[in-house]
Amino acid sequence: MVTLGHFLLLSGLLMAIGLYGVLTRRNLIAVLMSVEILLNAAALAFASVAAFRDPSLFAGQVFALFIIVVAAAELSIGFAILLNVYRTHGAVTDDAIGEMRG
Amino acid sequence: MSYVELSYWIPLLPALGFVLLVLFGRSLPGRSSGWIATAVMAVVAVLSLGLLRDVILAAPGWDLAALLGGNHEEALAKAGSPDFPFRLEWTWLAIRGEAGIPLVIYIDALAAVVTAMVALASLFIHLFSIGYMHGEERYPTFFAYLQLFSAAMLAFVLAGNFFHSLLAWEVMGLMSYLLIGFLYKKKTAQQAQKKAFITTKLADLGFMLGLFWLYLLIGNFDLADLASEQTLALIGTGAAAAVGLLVFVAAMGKSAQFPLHVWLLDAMEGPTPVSAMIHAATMVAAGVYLTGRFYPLLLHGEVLWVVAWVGALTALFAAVLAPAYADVKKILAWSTVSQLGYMFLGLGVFGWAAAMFHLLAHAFFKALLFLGSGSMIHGAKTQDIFEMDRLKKYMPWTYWTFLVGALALMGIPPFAGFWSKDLILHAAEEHARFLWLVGLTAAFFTAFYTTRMIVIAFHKPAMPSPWKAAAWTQGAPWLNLGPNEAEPDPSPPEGHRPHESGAEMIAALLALAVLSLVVGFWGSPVFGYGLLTLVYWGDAPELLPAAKLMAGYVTGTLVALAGAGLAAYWYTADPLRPRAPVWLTAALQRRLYLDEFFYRALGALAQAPTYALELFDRYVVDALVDLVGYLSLVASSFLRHLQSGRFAVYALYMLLGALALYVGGVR
Amino acid sequence: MSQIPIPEDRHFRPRLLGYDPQKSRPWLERTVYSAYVFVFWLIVIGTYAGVPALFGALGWDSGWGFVLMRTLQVVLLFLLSAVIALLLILLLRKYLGKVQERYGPMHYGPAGGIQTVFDALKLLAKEDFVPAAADVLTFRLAPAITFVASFAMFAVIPFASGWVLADTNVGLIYLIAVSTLSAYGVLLGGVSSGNKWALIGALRAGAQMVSYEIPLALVFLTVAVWSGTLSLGGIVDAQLGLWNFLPLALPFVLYVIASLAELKHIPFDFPEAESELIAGYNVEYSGMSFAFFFLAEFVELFLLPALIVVFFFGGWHGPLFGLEPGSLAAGALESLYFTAKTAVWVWIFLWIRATLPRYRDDQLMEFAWKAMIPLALFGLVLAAYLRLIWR
Amino acid sequence: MSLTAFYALAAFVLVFAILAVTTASMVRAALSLAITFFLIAGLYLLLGSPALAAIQFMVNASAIPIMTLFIIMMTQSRTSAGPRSWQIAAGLLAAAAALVFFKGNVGHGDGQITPVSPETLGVNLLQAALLPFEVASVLLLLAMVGAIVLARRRAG
Repeated sequence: MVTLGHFLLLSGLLMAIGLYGVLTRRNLIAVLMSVEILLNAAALAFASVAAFRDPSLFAGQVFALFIIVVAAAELSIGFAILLNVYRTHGAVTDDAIGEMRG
Repeated sequence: MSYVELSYWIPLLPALGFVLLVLFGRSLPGRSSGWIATAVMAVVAVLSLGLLRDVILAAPGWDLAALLGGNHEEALAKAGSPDFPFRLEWTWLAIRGEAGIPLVIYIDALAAVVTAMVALASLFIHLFSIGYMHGEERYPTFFAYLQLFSAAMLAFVLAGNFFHSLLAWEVMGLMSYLLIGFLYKKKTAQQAQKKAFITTKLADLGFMLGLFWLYLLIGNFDLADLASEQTLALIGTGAAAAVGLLVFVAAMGKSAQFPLHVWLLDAMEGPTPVSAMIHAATMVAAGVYLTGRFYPLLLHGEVLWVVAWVGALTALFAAVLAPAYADVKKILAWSTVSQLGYMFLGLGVFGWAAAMFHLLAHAFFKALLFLGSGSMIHGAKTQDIFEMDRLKKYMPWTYWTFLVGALALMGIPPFAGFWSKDLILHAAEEHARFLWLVGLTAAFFTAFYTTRMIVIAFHKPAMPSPWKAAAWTQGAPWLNLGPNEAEPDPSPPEGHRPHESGAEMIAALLALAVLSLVVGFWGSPVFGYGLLTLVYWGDAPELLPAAKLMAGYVTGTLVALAGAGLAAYWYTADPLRPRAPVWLTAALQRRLYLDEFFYRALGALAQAPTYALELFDRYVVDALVDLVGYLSLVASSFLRHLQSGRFAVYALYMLLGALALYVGGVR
Repeated sequence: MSQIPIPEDRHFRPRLLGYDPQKSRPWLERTVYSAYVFVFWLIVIGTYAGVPALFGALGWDSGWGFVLMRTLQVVLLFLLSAVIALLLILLLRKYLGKVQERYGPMHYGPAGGIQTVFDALKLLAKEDFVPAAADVLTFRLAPAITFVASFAMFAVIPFASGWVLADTNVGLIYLIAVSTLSAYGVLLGGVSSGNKWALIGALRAGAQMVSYEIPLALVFLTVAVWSGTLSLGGIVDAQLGLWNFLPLALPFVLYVIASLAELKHIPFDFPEAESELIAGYNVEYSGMSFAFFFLAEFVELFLLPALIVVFFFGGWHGPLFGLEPGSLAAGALESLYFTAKTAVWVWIFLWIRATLPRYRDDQLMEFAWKAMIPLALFGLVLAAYLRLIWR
Repeated sequence: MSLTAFYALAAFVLVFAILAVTTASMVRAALSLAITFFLIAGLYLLLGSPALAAIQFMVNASAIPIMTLFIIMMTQSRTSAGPRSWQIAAGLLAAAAALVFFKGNVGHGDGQITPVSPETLGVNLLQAALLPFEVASVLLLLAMVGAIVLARRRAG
């Protein structure tokens, strides 16, 4: 029988993978992709909790929906910024934009 | 449908006209925007005359035959319409189903009469402007402004709710600002519009305070409530007097009473029809009208004496100053201040109906005079009476109509000003003998400067203007402060021949001349004080004994004739008389240095606290800011090493922060 | 046709069925098309009526048996798509030939009727070549994704009442999702080829498909709002009284235009603009991989008109002549109506392809964003409003 | 059966997610990301929410990877440089930390799932969650405008 624990564990693993990607990727596009995985892990957690524990309100489902929306918005802006980074720096790696240090 | 039911269209139509002209005025060809605005005002005039007819039919105590027959008791006893005074009410600003502040149109005889006056005067000013403003760059805008100005005044007059009055009053203030600065490229016009706006706004504070105080006392803004006995009993004498005084301050600002008259002369920077509008139909009349409406409150305490003294002083002060001016519009402006002083004097000495009568009469003859001066300026291309060249010869129509207005202003029978001014003087004689003398002196000076203006402008050939020459050459310090004398108006081009104005301008002048005559008769004893009987709000006007009446008439006429005769005698011989010393001329032209005094005194008053505040700002506020900056500098010298520029490192910090929160128990 | 003189070809010898190209035989062409359509029809009946009946009779209609049944149906649908591709390619070539005043294929089979079969055989026999610069995995995957994306639409297409693989209540959303998917194949194919032309073609194709996806999805939503359901069967049922193309005239027109763009058909055929891009994103493909791109394109040439019919022309609706609804005969007749209506739209698409010139790239995008999307939004609001006041 | 389906899906989800964050080729990483999201759509189906699955399919599995592919093509970044050693360490640490947050208890609780029809979800979205819905639409509009403004080539 599938339980909430299964889904939460999967979500946590996805989150771990996403975090790993955010920290290890050097291409900023890949970093954004990892952020996507993080967001999806969160959405999955919301949706599964909603499905198992909150049958009346659907708030979790709606939340998952909004996470998807926010992800789309975030990504479009992120990519637009990366495009500008590419135009100004010639690359989209963390080395290229590491000039803001204290 | 009666005109009463249509009355809300009276302010609404010009407002709609304003919207129309603002939106589409630019795309209308030629003078059509002016004609549209005039047509709107014509409709409004018809509506307001119809309203007046309805009111005459409905008002109690109005029976022409009986009045002519002299049986006042019978005339007053005759019952009018039970609905009178008429009242139209709309729900407005209702909050959660409560009544809120209703939109009320309140039509008693006074409102109807003043509405008709405003509509008619405004109509003729519109008509005159069609020709006068021709060729102006913002022609449609001008008419749009005129429309809204008229709309605001009409709304103010018809308002049965003081909150609603306040709104209209403020719109009027705005429109006066916009119209005075209509020729906004002139620096002087900009200064004048600011001055007018700030002065009247300052005074408006009194209106607002009085109004809100009144609201605290009686719980609504309704006009009808104000007049009732219970209300007055409820308020108490002291509070009533205070409220009345506050409102009177607002009226002083709007109606240019000493010492808040300072804006009016500068307001001459607006185009001449604007001056006519402000001086005759709208702005300044509003103050008198408002005071008239608050009269029940003014009857308490000694407020009326304040009103009377302010009015009398203003009347005299302005009339004395006027002869020192060469600019025809400024002379007329002083005459307006003076005549408004008369109205307040009338109000102050219990001559309520007389003051209202004078308001009406003055509106027509002052509109006539201003439009006449506009015609003169248009034809002669100058505002300086010394530079006008025998205008009687070139502009006969303007001359004769202007003369009618001038005779009315001087108070020569049988013109309007005679009947109304005389009633005020009668009231003054009865209640305040000294003020009566002041009024008579003012009447003398009025006749004097009016005659001087006519003689020099219409009868004498052009000559170099002595005032203008002084302004250009002396460069005295007193010339640099105020806006107006610093840059005298340009002289007419070399060899310019004055010419008569266009047909519609003449038509407006003629109509106003006829009205100046008619209105006077309507309020005269010849017709049984018909107008006064109609508008009177309390007991019947006391009919003066014939002997006393005649004595007053003869005195007034003789004083006026004396002033006129002296002026005619002097100025026909030598336009530059009397050769006053420079300091006197300067003092008179600088309006007795009142403007400068206000400027300096108020400026000093306002600046004094700012020095203290500046010190506080420099040594307390700035020091704190500097401290914060220094602290953050110190802190950042350590923290800046955390900023590595590597994206992944930041992400790691974030994660460690989240972990710390988790470990710390935030879940 | 008979007026056009055929140039004499001395070296040519007709080899099959003794066909004489000098003779024009329109009836023969029609017979060939009819044969294809008949096969098509048979497969449809077999898929939607035969297989379930068979499994029902065997008692295998639950559990793994159900999975097996669906698998069999999908296999049959794959066969169906092959038939569709064979027929439509032939039709396209013939029809373009006629419009351009020449003969299309005519030497193999009756009236050239099995020319496309030989073409397919040729493609199968060709070497499947992978360029050295290509990313092999994605290069291989791209045509498969393209085909699957097109093919997956079959799952929700109702051929007759109840004749649908998945009459799901999210049918429309599924369609939007799947049609987005086909952009993947194109993009991946172009990117992984390691060829500049392919990359540019893929960028253009991707941009175009993504842009026209939006009005398409908006029209889907309009139809959903109008019909009050997301299920395709429900949409067809809702048109019983009035076909949607009348009340939804504006979305209908927009849908036709957007479909043309989704198909990458003239006048929107930039991704493959031969004269500029030497065929665009699929330039490096050959053999079977290319065949899949081709197959996908022609399956879509059938499916998008089919969706027009479902959304705007009453789907399978038509006079049943007293047949009992739900019976096999009624289903067969309904699927025939559906096919006939779809055929008309396929013909219109071919007609457009034969007559119009090509747009310019920036004009195309401007048209999508500045005309199509606002109009589609307007249509959506209008439909919602009309529905509020009418129903 | 649903447990089987879950394990199969979960295994593939994890495999492709790991591929998405480790593959050097960006195109392949994007593809893996897309597949991960497809499979998550499958998980939503298991959770009884076909509407969420369809939207996941439509937005996360289709639109977002396509956008990613676009940006990969436009910035010509075909491959990503490998991580530095300290990054790997940090990443592993982070992954471990994330698991602390989500220490799910497998096999705990009942398996009662309430399916949510698209209609219910839609009605709830437009009634209970109307304000967030509107805010989200404004957010999307802003994102669109922002993306256009940011990505536009400035004159000169």
